[in-house]
Amino acid sequence: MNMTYEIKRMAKALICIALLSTQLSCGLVSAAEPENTPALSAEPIMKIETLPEQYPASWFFAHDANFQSLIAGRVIIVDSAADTKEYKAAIGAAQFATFVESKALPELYVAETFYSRGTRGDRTDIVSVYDKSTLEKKTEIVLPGNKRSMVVTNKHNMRLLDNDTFLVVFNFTPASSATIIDAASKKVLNEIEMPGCNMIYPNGPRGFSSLCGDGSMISIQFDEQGKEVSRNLIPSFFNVDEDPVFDKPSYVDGIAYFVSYLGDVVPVDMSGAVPKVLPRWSLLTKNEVAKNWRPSGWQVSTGGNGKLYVIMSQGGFDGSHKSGGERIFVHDIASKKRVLDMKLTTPAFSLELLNTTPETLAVTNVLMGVDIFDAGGELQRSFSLGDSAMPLVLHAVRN
Amino acid sequence: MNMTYEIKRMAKALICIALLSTQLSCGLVSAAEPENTPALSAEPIMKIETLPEQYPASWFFAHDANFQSLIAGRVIIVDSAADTKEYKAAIGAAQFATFVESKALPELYVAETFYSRGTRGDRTDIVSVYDKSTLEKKTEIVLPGNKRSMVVTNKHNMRLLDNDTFLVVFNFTPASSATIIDAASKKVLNEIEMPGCNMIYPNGPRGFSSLCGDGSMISIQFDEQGKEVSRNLIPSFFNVDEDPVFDKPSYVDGIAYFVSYLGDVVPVDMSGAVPKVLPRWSLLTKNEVAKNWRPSGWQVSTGGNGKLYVIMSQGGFDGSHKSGGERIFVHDIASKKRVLDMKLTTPAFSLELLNTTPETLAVTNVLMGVDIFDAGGELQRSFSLGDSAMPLVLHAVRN
Amino acid sequence: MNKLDKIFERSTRKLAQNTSRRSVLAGISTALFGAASIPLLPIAKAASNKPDNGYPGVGSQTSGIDGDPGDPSSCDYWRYCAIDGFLCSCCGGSANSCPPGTEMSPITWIGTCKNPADGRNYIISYNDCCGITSCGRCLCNRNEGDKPTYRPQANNDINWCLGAKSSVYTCSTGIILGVALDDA
Amino acid sequence: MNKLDKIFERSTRKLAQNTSRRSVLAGISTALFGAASIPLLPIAKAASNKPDNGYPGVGSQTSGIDGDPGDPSSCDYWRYCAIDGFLCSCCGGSANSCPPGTEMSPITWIGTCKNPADGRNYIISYNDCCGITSCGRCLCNRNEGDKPTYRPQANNDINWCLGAKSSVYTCSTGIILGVALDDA
Repeated sequence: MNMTYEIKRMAKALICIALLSTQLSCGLVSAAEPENTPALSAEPIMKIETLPEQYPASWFFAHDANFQSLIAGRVIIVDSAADTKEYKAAIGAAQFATFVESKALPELYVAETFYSRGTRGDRTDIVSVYDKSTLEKKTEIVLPGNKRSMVVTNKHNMRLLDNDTFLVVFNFTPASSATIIDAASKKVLNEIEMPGCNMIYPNGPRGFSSLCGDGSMISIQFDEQGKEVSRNLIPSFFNVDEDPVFDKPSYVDGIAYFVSYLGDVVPVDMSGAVPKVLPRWSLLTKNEVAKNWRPSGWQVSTGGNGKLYVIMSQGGFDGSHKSGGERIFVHDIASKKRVLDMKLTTPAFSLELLNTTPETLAVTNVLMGVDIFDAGGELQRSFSLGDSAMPLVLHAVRN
Repeated sequence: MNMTYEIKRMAKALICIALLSTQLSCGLVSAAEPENTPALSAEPIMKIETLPEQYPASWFFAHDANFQSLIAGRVIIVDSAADTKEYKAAIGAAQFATFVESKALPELYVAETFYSRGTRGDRTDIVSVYDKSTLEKKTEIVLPGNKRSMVVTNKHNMRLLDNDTFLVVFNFTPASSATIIDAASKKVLNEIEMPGCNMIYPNGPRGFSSLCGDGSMISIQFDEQGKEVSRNLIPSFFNVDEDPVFDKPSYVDGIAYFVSYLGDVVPVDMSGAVPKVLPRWSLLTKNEVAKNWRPSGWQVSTGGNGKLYVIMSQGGFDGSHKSGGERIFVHDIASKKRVLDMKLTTPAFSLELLNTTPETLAVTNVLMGVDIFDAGGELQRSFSLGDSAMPLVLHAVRN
Repeated sequence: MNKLDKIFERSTRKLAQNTSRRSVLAGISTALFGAASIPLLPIAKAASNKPDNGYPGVGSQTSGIDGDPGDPSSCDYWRYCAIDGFLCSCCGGSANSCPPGTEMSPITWIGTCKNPADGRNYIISYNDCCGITSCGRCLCNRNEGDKPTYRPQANNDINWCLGAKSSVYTCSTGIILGVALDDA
Repeated sequence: MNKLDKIFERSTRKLAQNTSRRSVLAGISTALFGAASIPLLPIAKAASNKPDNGYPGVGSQTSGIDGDPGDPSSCDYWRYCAIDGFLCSCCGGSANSCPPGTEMSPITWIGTCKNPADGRNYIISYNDCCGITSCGRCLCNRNEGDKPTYRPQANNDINWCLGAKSSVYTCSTGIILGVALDDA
């Protein structure tokens, strides 16, 4: 059988079909086959792309928890301003990992957990350290005790403090503690316990706070060797049973804005060694309260430039706080006035304000796509970051 | 704010909506809340299911390659006859793994590969050994040299030989060899090289064959210590360039039926120490050849009860052999006559005849669902094995 | 691996995109804001000849226990009012047992769910099953009474496989611990 | 994790199921038996204001090389006639380079693809990029000239990351090695 002939015959037939669908004539086929053009050159192999050491402000990090295969999560680097090649790169982030970008050093940190046999065997908790430009793994910091907190992606599971001098990892066994790491030397300095209190909320010159089960806050400062130097308890400042605050505050100018299930904003000044709870205010009008407008989503708020962005949903009820919402309310923090009310085509699940001028808002929608909005709240572009990607948390590039 | 009241009010409203959509009246709500029934009992915790030591013939193994996260593949145990609880269990199968069930021992084998840091670090190739009843990992066999062949799921990457006495793992670096393991003691006995030839096709009393790049076959027998005792070369028996055979033959009564890209069946008698090529025959009528009906799919054929089942597609061309097909042709092997022509709702990608009486055919369709057909070719049920599952290869329970 | 999957992704996503936005959103919001909060009516499912748990390709179930209505393979099942994850019922386990080869985490979070058959509130323990990769079937998230991570015992975001030999999460159960104090 | 995903899965699969079988099959077979074999016409994409690579949410591209028509982020791109896997062009790399942080496997399989711009057949090397988990974008499988595993150098089923430090597959490139002998 003359296969070559057969294939050629078929190819021609199919070209005609293609032409029909693109509304071009068959005559173009020969026009597309000039005989005297130079051939394309051979290309070098082994070429690997690199990234700039300082990422542009339009870039962001999308943390794909990969719930379908949790041991194979990843952090994807995306350019919000790109109409082509928007996916810049990815690094691994295994098993309920946490990610943070250093501003002081050209490094990325991923706290993650591995087993010697994938899902079983010996456990090793580490912080993987990546070079920002090559994305090569420079080194790893082994976390003592294998007690890293594992929770659906939450930025406050690991934070950089004191101008990125200290990397602090939250542990949960369910006993709570924080592992203090010197970011420059990668040495583990100390472990500080804060029983019954959770997450790392940076505050003061060199310290962090954690929220406790009764709505109180414990605040700890440490010295250059990571040793605790002060501990303060801020008495319960919200009602956990009636109207808890989300555990993912947005920091704007040293103030952590906690948003409550029912739509209040609870600001806490974190600039001093002892957090200071500021007067709470509501995102909602009376009419909106009556219609049960409530914050809802995962990374439910973001802030910057004196503004607070919150994902909102109408008809809220007990249990609706993680569903995502069809609106984004933007409030001017100083005046507490709503300056923008974004009506979304696809409801939002998580959001992050990027450090661009003018403003860019990156949103993970409930279909797990990523939508980019401009300062006026207009949709600019929509990205898919993978067929089974779940980019639950977005991180702005710090610059 | 009286939240309890608010929630109750909402729940009632929503119950009414639910009733509307299910076309029941609101009156049923109170009927559904009798006041004097006994309360449900507290249930024990820590309960783990187990499986029978011998699986029913209606069960099969679906190997999910998990291409979206290859390090987290799995083998899923499914009951083709079940209208409820059809998904019996799963075991891990990492990184282009291969699976085989023992009939001689109550064990399952998974050849797989792990890295100390998930996708990087130190590599370990092993065969994981599972207890059929508890699915606990009984032990593991470390494979010397970390050279296990990694290929999109293919049964012939690892086979049991000589009544399941020997487990043989195919290696590819790209140098080819076979690691011979004593199945009872789990000891690695030997490594046998077969340069330029690939896969493990059981043949003879204690041996295997491999197909080579020119269409020839190398056939090797070994002794009880895994030492090679004979080696025979079967000269090229098909044209690799013009009409290659798929590398996934179906065994029926000691004969391996290789199917070719263009629709021929090439039977090779594997019962003796030296394979014997039998006369080839075509699955197709002249008219079908003219319409380019061709085998197409992944596990493209299966056989048993004197019959050969092949996934077929019309309008084939160079490169169409892995797309799947809209028909399944069933031929009686002795008469070479077609006894059934299954027209599918969703094209098939892989198929496997189960060892039930009457016959059951399990099919992975091109949407990666699994369809179950009875002996008459009628669709019985359709399963989803997971939102991102890719069950590329199905294994009948051996009994 | 195969193009077919890409096509599947493409075709289904395209279908979703091509379907009128309104109907898609309606579907999403019904499922989101409806199903999660509607107590299951025991009558509907039992009477139907075509039970639908909302997961195509997953067989429907009953718990087999008198007074325990609904379908344990459905996200709407009453016990799942605060669950988050893959339903073990769809993964070789059941509402109160783990699939073969996994281990059950002894530490967990607790919810309070109303059984529509007897109107009582029950304390439900959502023990995770651990040690095998994510089951991938019947992903379900409901959050009645769910509190943030600073109240861990009422939080379903935490990987509760922390009490098991392997912390790799497979699926979640919903086990009856007893009648809630208010209803006892 | 979140119910929303389940709903997405459910709604899209349902949509696929509810759409008339005929149109779904037509779509599948067009994509399968059509696109894979149709040489890309350089004009269509360049002239269009809305280029469509067939992957929603993935930006279209050009290689930027004269006489190299088509979209490297499309499965239809001429170089990909025998590719199998995620397109590195969609993953931070390009048709001939690997994404940052991965390594390129030096051993690979080879295809022969016709460039519709000059009518020449080119030898294409499908080097895999390795060391990070599956990219998950732009899954593409085409099999022109693909032979079974017993002819490994022409087989795209093998994990060609075997030549790299890590054998974990990330994505695939399609690098021009030169004009095929018959066309030189």
